[in-house]
Amino acid sequence: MDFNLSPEQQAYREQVRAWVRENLPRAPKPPRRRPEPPEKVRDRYSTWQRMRADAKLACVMWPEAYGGAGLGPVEHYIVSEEIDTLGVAPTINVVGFGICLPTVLHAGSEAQKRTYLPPAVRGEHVWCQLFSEPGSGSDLASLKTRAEPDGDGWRLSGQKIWTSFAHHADYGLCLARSDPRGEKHKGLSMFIVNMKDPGVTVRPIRFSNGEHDFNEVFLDNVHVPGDHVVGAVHQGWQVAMATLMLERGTSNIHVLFRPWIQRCVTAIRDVLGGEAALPGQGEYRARLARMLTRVRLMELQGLRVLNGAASGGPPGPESSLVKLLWSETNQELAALTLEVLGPVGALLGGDEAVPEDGFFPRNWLRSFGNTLEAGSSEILRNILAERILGLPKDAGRAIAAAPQPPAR
Amino acid sequence: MDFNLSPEQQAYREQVRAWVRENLPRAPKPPRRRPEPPEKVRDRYSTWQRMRADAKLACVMWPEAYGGAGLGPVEHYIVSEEIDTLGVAPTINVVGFGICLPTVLHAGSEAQKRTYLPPAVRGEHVWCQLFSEPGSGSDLASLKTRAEPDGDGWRLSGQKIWTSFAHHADYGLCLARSDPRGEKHKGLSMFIVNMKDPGVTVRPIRFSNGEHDFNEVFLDNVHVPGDHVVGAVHQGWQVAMATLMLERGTSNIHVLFRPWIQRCVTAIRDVLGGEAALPGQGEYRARLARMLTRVRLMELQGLRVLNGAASGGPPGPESSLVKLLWSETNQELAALTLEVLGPVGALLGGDEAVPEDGFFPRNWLRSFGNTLEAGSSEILRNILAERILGLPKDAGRAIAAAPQPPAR
Amino acid sequence: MDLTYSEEQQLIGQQAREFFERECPLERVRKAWSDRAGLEPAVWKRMAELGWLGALIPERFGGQGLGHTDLSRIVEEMGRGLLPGGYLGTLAAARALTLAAPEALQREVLPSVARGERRLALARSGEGGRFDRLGGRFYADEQDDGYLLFGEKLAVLGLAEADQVVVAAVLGLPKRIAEGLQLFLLDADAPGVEITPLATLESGWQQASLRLTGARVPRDRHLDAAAGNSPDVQSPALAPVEALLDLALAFDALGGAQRVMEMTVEYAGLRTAFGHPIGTYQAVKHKCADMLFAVENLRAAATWAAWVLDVPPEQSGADPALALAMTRATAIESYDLVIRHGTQVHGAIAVTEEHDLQLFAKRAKTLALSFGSLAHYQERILAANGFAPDGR
Amino acid sequence: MDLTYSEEQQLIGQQAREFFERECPLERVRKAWSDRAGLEPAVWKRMAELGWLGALIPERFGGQGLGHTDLSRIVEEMGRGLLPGGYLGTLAAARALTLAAPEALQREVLPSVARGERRLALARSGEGGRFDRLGGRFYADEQDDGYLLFGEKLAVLGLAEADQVVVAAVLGLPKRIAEGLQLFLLDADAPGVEITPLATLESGWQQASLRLTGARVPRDRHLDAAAGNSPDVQSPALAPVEALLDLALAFDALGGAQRVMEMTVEYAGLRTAFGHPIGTYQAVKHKCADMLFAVENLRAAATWAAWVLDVPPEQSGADPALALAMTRATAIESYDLVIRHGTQVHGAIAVTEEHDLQLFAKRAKTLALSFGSLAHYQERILAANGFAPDGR
Repeated sequence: MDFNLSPEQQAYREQVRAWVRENLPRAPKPPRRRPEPPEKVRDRYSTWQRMRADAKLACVMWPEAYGGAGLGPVEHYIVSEEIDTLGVAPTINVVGFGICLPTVLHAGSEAQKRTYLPPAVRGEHVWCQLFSEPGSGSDLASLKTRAEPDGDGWRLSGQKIWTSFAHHADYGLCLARSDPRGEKHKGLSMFIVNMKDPGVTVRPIRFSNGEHDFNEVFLDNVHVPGDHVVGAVHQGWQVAMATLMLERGTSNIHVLFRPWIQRCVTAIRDVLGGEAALPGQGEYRARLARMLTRVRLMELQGLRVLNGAASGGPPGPESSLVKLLWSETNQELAALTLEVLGPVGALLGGDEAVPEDGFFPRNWLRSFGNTLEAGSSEILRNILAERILGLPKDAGRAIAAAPQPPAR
Repeated sequence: MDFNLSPEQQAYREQVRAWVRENLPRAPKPPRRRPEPPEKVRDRYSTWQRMRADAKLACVMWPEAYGGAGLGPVEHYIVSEEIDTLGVAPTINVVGFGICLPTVLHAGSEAQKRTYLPPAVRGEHVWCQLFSEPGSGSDLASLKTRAEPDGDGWRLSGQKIWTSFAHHADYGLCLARSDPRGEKHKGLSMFIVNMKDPGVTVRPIRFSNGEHDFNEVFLDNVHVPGDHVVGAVHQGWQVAMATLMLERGTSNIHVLFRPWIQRCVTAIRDVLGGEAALPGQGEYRARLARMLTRVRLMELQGLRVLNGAASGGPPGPESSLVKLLWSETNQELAALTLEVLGPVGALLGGDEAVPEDGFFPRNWLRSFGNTLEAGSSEILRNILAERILGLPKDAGRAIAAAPQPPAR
Repeated sequence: MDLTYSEEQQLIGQQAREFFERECPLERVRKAWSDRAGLEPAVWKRMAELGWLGALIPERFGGQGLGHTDLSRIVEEMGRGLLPGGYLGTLAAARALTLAAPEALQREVLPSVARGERRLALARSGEGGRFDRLGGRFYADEQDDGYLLFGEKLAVLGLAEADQVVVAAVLGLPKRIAEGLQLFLLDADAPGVEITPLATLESGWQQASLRLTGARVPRDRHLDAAAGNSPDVQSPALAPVEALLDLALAFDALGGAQRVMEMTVEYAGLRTAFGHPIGTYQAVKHKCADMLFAVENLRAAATWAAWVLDVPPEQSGADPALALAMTRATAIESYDLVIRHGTQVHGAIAVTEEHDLQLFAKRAKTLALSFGSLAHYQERILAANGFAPDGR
Repeated sequence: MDLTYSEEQQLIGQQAREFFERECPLERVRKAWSDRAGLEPAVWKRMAELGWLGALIPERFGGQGLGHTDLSRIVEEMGRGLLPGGYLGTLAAARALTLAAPEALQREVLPSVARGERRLALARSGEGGRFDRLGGRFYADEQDDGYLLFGEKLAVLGLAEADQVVVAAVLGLPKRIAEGLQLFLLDADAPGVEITPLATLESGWQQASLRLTGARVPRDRHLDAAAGNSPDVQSPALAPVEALLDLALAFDALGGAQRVMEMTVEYAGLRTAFGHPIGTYQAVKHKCADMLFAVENLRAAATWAAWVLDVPPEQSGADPALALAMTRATAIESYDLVIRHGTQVHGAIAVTEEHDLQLFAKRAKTLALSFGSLAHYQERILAANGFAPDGR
């Protein structure tokens, strides 16, 4: 039993930290005005990503031939902790790095890898994931987007939804039905779609807090060349599942929640540490203690996932546990923060007493999505019960592992 | 909108109270030693029931011809509040009065009514309900006890479980499969079984807190005369359902929980009102406030049920709400009480600091049953969602209204 | 015992629902939120014509003289329709005037309120048990010819559109809390009155902050002048006005929660996953059942509380403060549960700006945060049950 | 990083499970409970032979000198098997002796403990943050030739069968709390020592109340004599012994919770209702998932806490008090959830005396009530995160 990193890994961490110390001052500056125009967002992203790539601190698990550093999951985790949590640049390619490009890496042709991976590492391309559809969320395999043979390629038509950062994306990884006779997860293929091609329309979906990450994407007879299929034709589901299994151990999403969680804890401590007694503070304290414990459990389960990935075994139940932990903890903590803030928690601005420019109510609104994105809590509980505990499937339902849209 | 009783009803309440004031001193005395021998239990029950019957304060909703008082649900409720909550006598016929005898009243022949109802009112007979089986709990219609034609009557064989007070019972109301070709709720009949007949064996089931209410009942070729069928042959399910619907509005079970709830609230107030600060008292206070509110909601929903019954309409969703409220509130309050008591809450005796002779941990153990008996919380939520909100049935399941064993 | 609404009350509810659906559907609510404009004046005027602005105002001052249960039928529908604007501010302040103000002042103010020509707000010192700027902190310094009012409150419902505001202030002693609050009527545009509109989660309620820096109030606008100017005398209007507001907020929650539940149940019956409507899965089905449980409990509490306020205490046998505390606590918890479950059943669509559910989520959270916390009501419940305050 | 058990640790766990299943199956546990007899002496003796009674005792005193993680493999299985008797009392008291007692006293006591010939218990002043009789309240009055001990504690684990008891008492000042606790070794049959067995929810742990009415302790049985007899000096053994007990109680919970989960999942797969195994219904299925969530979280916390105790603080980078507080809080909440859901899934059968689940329910509740409440650990978590105590 050893929860510490090895001396080599600790040395790597120090190396990363040294790079951050030196380069953070040269990083692109956060916007003065919000909302930041899209081209500025893209600029900041590309600049910072290029700096990381030049230092071999981007996509460190990928082979060096494709722009990575050929390192392992622990180094990837260290980089997530030391760089991703800084919030320097917008995370507009998080889905690309988390799902799309790993799919190319694991299932793509050599030509696809050489074409797409290196520029993405350098921040030149942004990717999005065209999986979910209006009628196919948790039950992804019921998707309806059609891919019809067209000369040496395909024509894609259909509607995708919950596509994070499609408004920034150069490429989309699209799951579509290539064999109309195939049912559910049979007869699907995985395509690389050029998002600038004719027939691709992106419509923004705003969160209830006004932020814009998600989009609808309409595909209207979009031509896709034959060599843009990833993996074998009609094997798209298997391609998606295999990637998902491989990547599950290295998502480190929970690490990205640390800054948000810390802001909430600090705000709560500021109020509860005040002079005046607050009605209900005893209950708030109990709930906060529970949340602090949950945060620790999230980190511990994250380490168990990492340990599994580092030892090369198949991912265990821990990744589902980590998902439940970060989503439910962040959601509950966001709500608790508002309760502790009291009347000022309902304000977005207009008074100097409003903390952090209304961050906390906006964070609370956004947190509703946590238990829905990247696998709803209900689907995760089914997975835990069926795959880990071996309970029978729901009556009348064949559960399928749905690749889920990622979290912020 | 008027939550008060009418002047006549209030006058009736005063009349009942006057009777209680006069007669309580003459009521049988509680036992000095526990456990009380069964014949003493029976004695106390019969004496008190006879006193009530003589004063026309038992089964007040039944017609006078059968020993009742021909009054309405409000008067029945008043009697429950003023007499049943006193805890004078053991409630060994609560199932008889709640389910079995109403079934005879609503579906029985005139001869059956004249034979069985009046002596039960006077406390001469105790009844039990032979419905649940080891393999048929929530899914009652899957029951397996067989009734085979035998001359002018029937022979019953099978095993029943969760039979409250079978060890005191003279008669049992038994649901059995009279038509072997009938599936689920078809082909069942309702029988009156003489519990003293050959072939009837009663085996006690003890609660985890040592109390004994429940029993298993084995029926081994028990002969039942033909005129002991209640309602039409093969129509047992309909007979059970009709009774259940009629009685749902007048069970008043929640009223019986008042004394238990009050003991818990008092114990909590005693501790929290003490000099010393208790770690967690802020959270305990919040939870208690929630429980006090739930208790009030339970009473209000009880009044809504009563109002519906009094106006003769079909029972609405309120009776399921009342069940959820009393069961979950009593269970949570029992657990909260132990937490507030702290280390002394884990003790059953051996020290003078143990409050009320270990009542609170025993009450906590017993309360686990609350969300299972008389309709499990899961079944009740299905009922609310399907019958009230109109949601579709569970995939692959046809829900059936299961008559449930009653609570203490 | 009769736990049903009278025929008249049923009609009021039906009329209110139809009116709000027609005159202020959710698209208009959205527009009011984005413009921060409150309710359209024409709709306000029509509400006046229907008698709703004078619902509780005595008939001799142009009102309807209705009871709390009657009124609740209208407010429940406002919650269902998320009606924007400061109706509740006008309602509460007019009630304070009715209960405490001298006849002349009532005659001056109330008829124009009932006609929809004057809007009011109410700013309390110590709302929700907090005696800081968040809960309100006002005091009145006596002068020869009246009072000078000082103090501030972060958020006051309806203040951004109010013509006048009733302020509950401590007499004379800036440090004093709780007891001895008396009421004063101020013009919104008077010197020393500073009103700053706020950007709020629920952008319809026209909330603004109030800062008083020596605002002058003549004696005839001191509502409780007759009660004496001792700092120990509490305005007799305060408790009933607080109860009225608690009741109204609870019915607003009931109407909203009921609608969200209906939306969710409908969706659960239509949306399919894995070949079945999602409502067939118990994870969804039981969430719907819990929503029903929450809504029906709130309905039971709220209708009871309205009745408690409509009859004398000796007749109800209930402590109005306890009834309202339980009702508001239930409203906060029930609406919160309905929003959480409703969102989870709907899935990601419910978290988007274009979906109506998030409008209700914002209103529900404001109801939970802005007018007394759950903890505040819980402490009141314990106090009414014989518990000492949690002071240790 | 390596979050797996060593081969040796895996073997210990396997051996312990087999041993307890063979030597003390649940039927024997039931008998021990009804007879209030604790563990059979023969089994105790065999545990000594396996080295488990001296697990943490240094080898030079006949022990094994194992670490906390090694030990945890045994204790987890004790929880799984509901092992009766005062093992934890002996473990904790022997640890206190090992960490604080003079060499001579260790030599006298520890070897016989490791051989299974001597049983111990530990009675603390202020257990679980309560400084009343429920938490323990002892003080030591200095005399020429030693100390007189006074005070009482309601429930002490293993005391009913202990030969000796280690008492943590305040030096000199009966009213003093918290700081300056020092340790004393007392014979259970000494004059002034009153031990009264208790009827408990969990009847295996041999709990008894301890009352000291001037029990005499010679100087050489004052464990912390070397540390000085100032009332401000706290025995250095106390924090690690408290941590050890917290850890052991958490692993007891883990073993029990894991077993209840397994029983429940098996039942959910076999029992049918409405034509399907009940495990196909999400109401049941998601309860099982939540049980797994609870158990795996407890496992994550407990294995981490054991490691934190096994390495120096500068290596773990963690505050042991925080790690243990989080672990015990998780243990209390996880075991409680597993019991509640397990019972609900099993149905009425689980509430009967003949079903094994209720045995675990009783142990779980005792773990939650008797050795520091959830609230106590929550306050410790907040304190370690920079929060002032909840004193207002």
